[in-house]
Amino acid sequence: MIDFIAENQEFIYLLILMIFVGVELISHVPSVLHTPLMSGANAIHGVVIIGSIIVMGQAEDTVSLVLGFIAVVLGTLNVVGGFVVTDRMLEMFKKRK
Amino acid sequence: MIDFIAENQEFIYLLILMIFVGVELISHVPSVLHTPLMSGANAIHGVVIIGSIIVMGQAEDTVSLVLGFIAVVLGTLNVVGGFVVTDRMLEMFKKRK
Amino acid sequence: MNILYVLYLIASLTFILGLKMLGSPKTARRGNLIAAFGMALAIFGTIFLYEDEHGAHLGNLPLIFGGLVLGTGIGWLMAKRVKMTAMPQMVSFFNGMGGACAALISLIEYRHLTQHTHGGLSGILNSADSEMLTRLAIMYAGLIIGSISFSGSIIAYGKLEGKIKDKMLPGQQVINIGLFLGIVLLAVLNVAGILTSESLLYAVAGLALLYGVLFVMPIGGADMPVVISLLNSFTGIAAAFGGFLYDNKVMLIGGILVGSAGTLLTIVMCQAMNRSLLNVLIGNFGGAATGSGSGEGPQGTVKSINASDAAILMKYAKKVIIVPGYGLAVAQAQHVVHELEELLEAEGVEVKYAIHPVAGRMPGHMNVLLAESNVDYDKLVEMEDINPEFPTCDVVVVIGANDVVNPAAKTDPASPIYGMPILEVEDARQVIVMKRSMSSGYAGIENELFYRDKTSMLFGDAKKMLTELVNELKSMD
Amino acid sequence: MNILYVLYLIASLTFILGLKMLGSPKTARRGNLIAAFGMALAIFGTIFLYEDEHGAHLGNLPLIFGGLVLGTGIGWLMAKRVKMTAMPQMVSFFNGMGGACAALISLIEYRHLTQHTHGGLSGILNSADSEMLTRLAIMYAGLIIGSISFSGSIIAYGKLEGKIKDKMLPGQQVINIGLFLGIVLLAVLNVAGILTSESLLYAVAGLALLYGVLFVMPIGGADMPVVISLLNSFTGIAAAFGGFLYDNKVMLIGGILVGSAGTLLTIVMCQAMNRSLLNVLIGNFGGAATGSGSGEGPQGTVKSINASDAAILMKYAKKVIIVPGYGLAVAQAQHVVHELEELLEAEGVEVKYAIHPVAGRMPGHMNVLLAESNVDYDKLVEMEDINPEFPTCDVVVVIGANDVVNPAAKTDPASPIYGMPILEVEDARQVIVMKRSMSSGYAGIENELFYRDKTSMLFGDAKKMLTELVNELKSMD
Ligand SMILES: NC(=O)c1ccc[n+]([C@@H]2O[C@H](COP(=O)([O-])OP(=O)(O)OC[C@H]3O[C@@H](n4cnc5c(N)ncnc54)[C@H](OP(=O)(O)O)[C@@H]3O)[C@@H](O)[C@H]2O)c1
Ligand SMILES: NC(=O)c1ccc[n+]([C@@H]2O[C@H](COP(=O)([O-])OP(=O)(O)OC[C@H]3O[C@@H](n4cnc5c(N)ncnc54)[C@H](OP(=O)(O)O)[C@@H]3O)[C@@H](O)[C@H]2O)c1
Repeated sequence: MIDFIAENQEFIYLLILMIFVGVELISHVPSVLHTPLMSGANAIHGVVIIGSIIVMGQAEDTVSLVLGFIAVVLGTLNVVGGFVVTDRMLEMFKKRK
Repeated sequence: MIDFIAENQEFIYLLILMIFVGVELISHVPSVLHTPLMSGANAIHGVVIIGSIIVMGQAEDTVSLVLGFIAVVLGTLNVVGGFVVTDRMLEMFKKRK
Repeated sequence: MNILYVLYLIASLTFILGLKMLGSPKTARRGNLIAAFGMALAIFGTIFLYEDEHGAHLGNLPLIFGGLVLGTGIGWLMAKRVKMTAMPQMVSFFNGMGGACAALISLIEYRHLTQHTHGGLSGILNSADSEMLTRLAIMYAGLIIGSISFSGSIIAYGKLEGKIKDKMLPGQQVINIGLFLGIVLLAVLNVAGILTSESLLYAVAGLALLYGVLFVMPIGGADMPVVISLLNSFTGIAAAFGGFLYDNKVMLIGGILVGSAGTLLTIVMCQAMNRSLLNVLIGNFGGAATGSGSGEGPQGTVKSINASDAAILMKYAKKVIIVPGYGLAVAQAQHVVHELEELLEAEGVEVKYAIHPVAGRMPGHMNVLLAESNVDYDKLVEMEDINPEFPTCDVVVVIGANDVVNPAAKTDPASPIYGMPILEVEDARQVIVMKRSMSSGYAGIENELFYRDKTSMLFGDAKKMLTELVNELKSMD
Repeated sequence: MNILYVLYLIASLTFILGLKMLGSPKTARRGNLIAAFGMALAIFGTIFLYEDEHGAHLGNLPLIFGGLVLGTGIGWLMAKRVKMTAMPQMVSFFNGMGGACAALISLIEYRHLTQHTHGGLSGILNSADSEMLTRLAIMYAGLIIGSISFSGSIIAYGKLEGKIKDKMLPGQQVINIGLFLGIVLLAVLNVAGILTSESLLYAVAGLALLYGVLFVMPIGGADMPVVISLLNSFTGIAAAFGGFLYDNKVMLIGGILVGSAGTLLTIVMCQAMNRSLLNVLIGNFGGAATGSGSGEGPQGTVKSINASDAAILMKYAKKVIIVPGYGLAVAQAQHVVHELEELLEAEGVEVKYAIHPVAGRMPGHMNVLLAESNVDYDKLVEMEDINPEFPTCDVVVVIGANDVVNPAAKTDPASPIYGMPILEVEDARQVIVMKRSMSSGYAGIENELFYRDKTSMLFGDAKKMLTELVNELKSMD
């Protein structure tokens, strides 16, 4: 355990700091913004699409190609849909202000 | 430049996240707490004492020993004085509450 | 490749910055665009600059672009077409897609790993090569979490669309916990080399999908926003495991940020409703079949009023405050209420809307709903700011709201909503409550407000009654 | 050594957590203790577990412990003995010690490096070994920043103790900038191998010390809290360079946290006074010799009042609000004001203190001052909460405050304090202002409040006049 922590120090520091940043970012948000915030965060985890692009770009057999293609499409849905929906929500909030 | 960033990636991520955490920590603090907060932060940078301990523990000639000793004393002053003063300030704030 | 690392760094920064800016009304929209920009950088950077260990670039570019274009087209259309009030299920759907993407990545990498290792899965397990075993464990983690997130999100989507009803099997909690432990156990035994079947991973994927369904199924439809937020953070974690797998910092940062921010957001949403997360997940408070909160209901008589009397009251008032609630959304009465507001303003009545933070079924529900009918943003007043105004208000019109004006939250420590801040409509001279019956709202409890002397009930569907009010007002001139 | 890494990780967490907890009144004290605990872990962990590349432990333990004991003794005594009102200079002093420690570390490491490299400094420079050159650059950075922080802090300390007066040489800003550029240039030329003298580093150290002095010297004594906060973040950065030098994570985290938090804190402190940091550092606004803000002073007559009339006014009031300011601290009148408060309360008068966030000369100055005389914490009311109370208040007593009650902040866009929120004492029925003369406060501007009909001036030293008031009240019974 101790050796594991010592060996992956950098990573653990990174992890802790990131978690901390995520928590801090949310802790002072007014509740009307909860839904757009959730939606924005939803779009951001669409970054998983990068994994699907890599997988797809290295795929060799047909099954991998098909699965990879589906993964890319779904990931794009997450990213594009996520950001667009968030933008639409926020547009509502700003209206004529 | 680009190569430098790429090579020191981990470190740069760490740096940015740490700066961000530092900033976030302060941004919602009521102004009466500014002085104790400054004082607490002052104590924390006393962590520099660790460097002086290492230097001292590896010192060989007299000059290094003397300088190292001074550094340890000054660092300890920073740490101990810093935490104690902060505690005293905060004690004032809590009084009979 | 080095340029790609720099792009990833920039993208990570835009994610952090974007999330931060999303937290404040003034900067939220720009924050979203900044994060989207960073995402585009990361995606195109990967396509063109990614190199594997041997320095080879990515292949299959036409197919990749095909996928991107297809996904963009569908996503764009869906997001643009969806009705404002159906936003939460849309978010849930997109979240599910992200989860599925994460799960698929694990699947493909698993196939890749077993095909390219001598002896397949057994070869990997026997080699006891700790790096390979770690990769296998990460794949399992991404697969399980992604699958749960996918199927759970789809169920949540169905519930919000009204296509799936709440359903609770007998002993469901026990089944769920058992299933979850079973899934984890299978994965652990596989990685530990005790179970060695190559198709085990597919079985685990199936079980995880099942678990997602069973997990969300019994939770009340009204609690879906909380569940979606939780599944959102799950997908974040699944994405982070992807980052782990490829040692890819931007996936790691994006995933962990969303994982931790999403978890906190879930907790904060529960707090705003004065409940704990556990209570939402296993409690039956928001479920279909609940008894009323505290034993006996309040005693007293209920005064009812008709539309024409109510219209007269409002017409001759100086100040009217409208309290919209879930019922307004159900009745889709946002346009009529805006018409009423304009008629009253034309008569010289000051009209405002009192927005409770958890009115409706998702945070900001009322804002989104009323924005759709072009209600002036300045007329929407938050709870803390409007509460001091009730004493100077002649008529409060409560439209399809119930819990958010329930005085039990202040007076009855036994009430499940005790401690939740409410809109203090009782301070006004006169309260008109518009709803279809005496039945309770989300929390399933009685509301004493309806029995007060000041209160008059205007029974009926919100849209119908509002239309009547509007007609009355028009005919009076 | 692995255990040490874990200890460092824990210590880093305590620093983050401690700083966070310091930000909220309820948890602040515990936060400080938690950070202190982490520091102890890091220190003792280093002493006993540190190993160099060859696995050797640290030597000279008796001397190290001697230093620790000596430093602890002195630090503890100083921190315990210092008067509450002298806290800021104490912080400045300890900050200077940290800076000196960082500078000394660089010095010793430099000696070590040159002595152990074949050919000394020239050997290093000629080798063009990028790692060694990086180390040299880091040493310079730590040395320069640490030295500036040290000498600057000592000057700030002297100013707050009243031992050093503000002094501005002609053309000082230019000299300062030139000196700073010179220091950086020397260091760069040395690392680049263009200058090669082995004693150059010592010269740079001397110049940096000089720069610290010149940097702080011209800044007005009243601005010292801001300067101390800035120097505080400097020391943080110096410590971070130490962490860089030893690849030591806890030094890095502690240093950078303080560096970034300290910088933001400095900016926030400036904002609370409605000024920019640049304005504090080079502006003469807070300096000794300033003209009054906006051209002509207000016209009108000033009404003065004597102690016995003032005492009668207060005795028969229902509610009295006391507004303490810098003058109360100067006059050391905190105990008498508490006595006055108790006498009035005994008469049945409701007494509160209105605390402006930047009253006095450091944030929280009034809280600390009044806490010293055991004023009840509940009686200290923050600006936002007390402002609505002034309209229901019979008598406001302003004691040695000026800028924080200056209506120009609301009415005169040309005023240097325009935009700063103030205590709205004018809303009260009657205002008594206690100060020695008509002269201005920190911002150096006139105050129209003194010319208002409601206002009566009670001229004199705060302690003296308060004592008179107390005696009047006592003799009336
Ligand atoms: N905002 C969020 O994030 C969120 C998320 C999940 C849960 N919640 C919870 O939801 C509740 C929100 O409170 P609320 O006051 O807005 O709603 P509520 O307490 O759920 O009450 C809604 C009322 O609207 C009436 N209604 C339903 N359909 C109607 C129609 N067509 N026309 C007229 N009236 C109709 C219902 O009474 P009748 O049947 O008699 O008509 C019902 O009593 C809170 O308890 C909150 O904690 C909020
Ligand atoms: N709190 C912080 O963090 C901080 C830090 C730096 C600067 N500042 C600035 O300091 C100012 C604070 O405002 P403030 O209203 O507290 O103080 P102020 O505006 O500086 O006014 C203090 C007044 O006290 C009077 N005074 C001085 N000695 C006195 C004595 N012995 N007895 C009676 N009166 C005496 C002076 O008038 P006489 O000479 O006529 O007696 C003076 O006008 C603000 O401008 C703020 O921006 C604050």
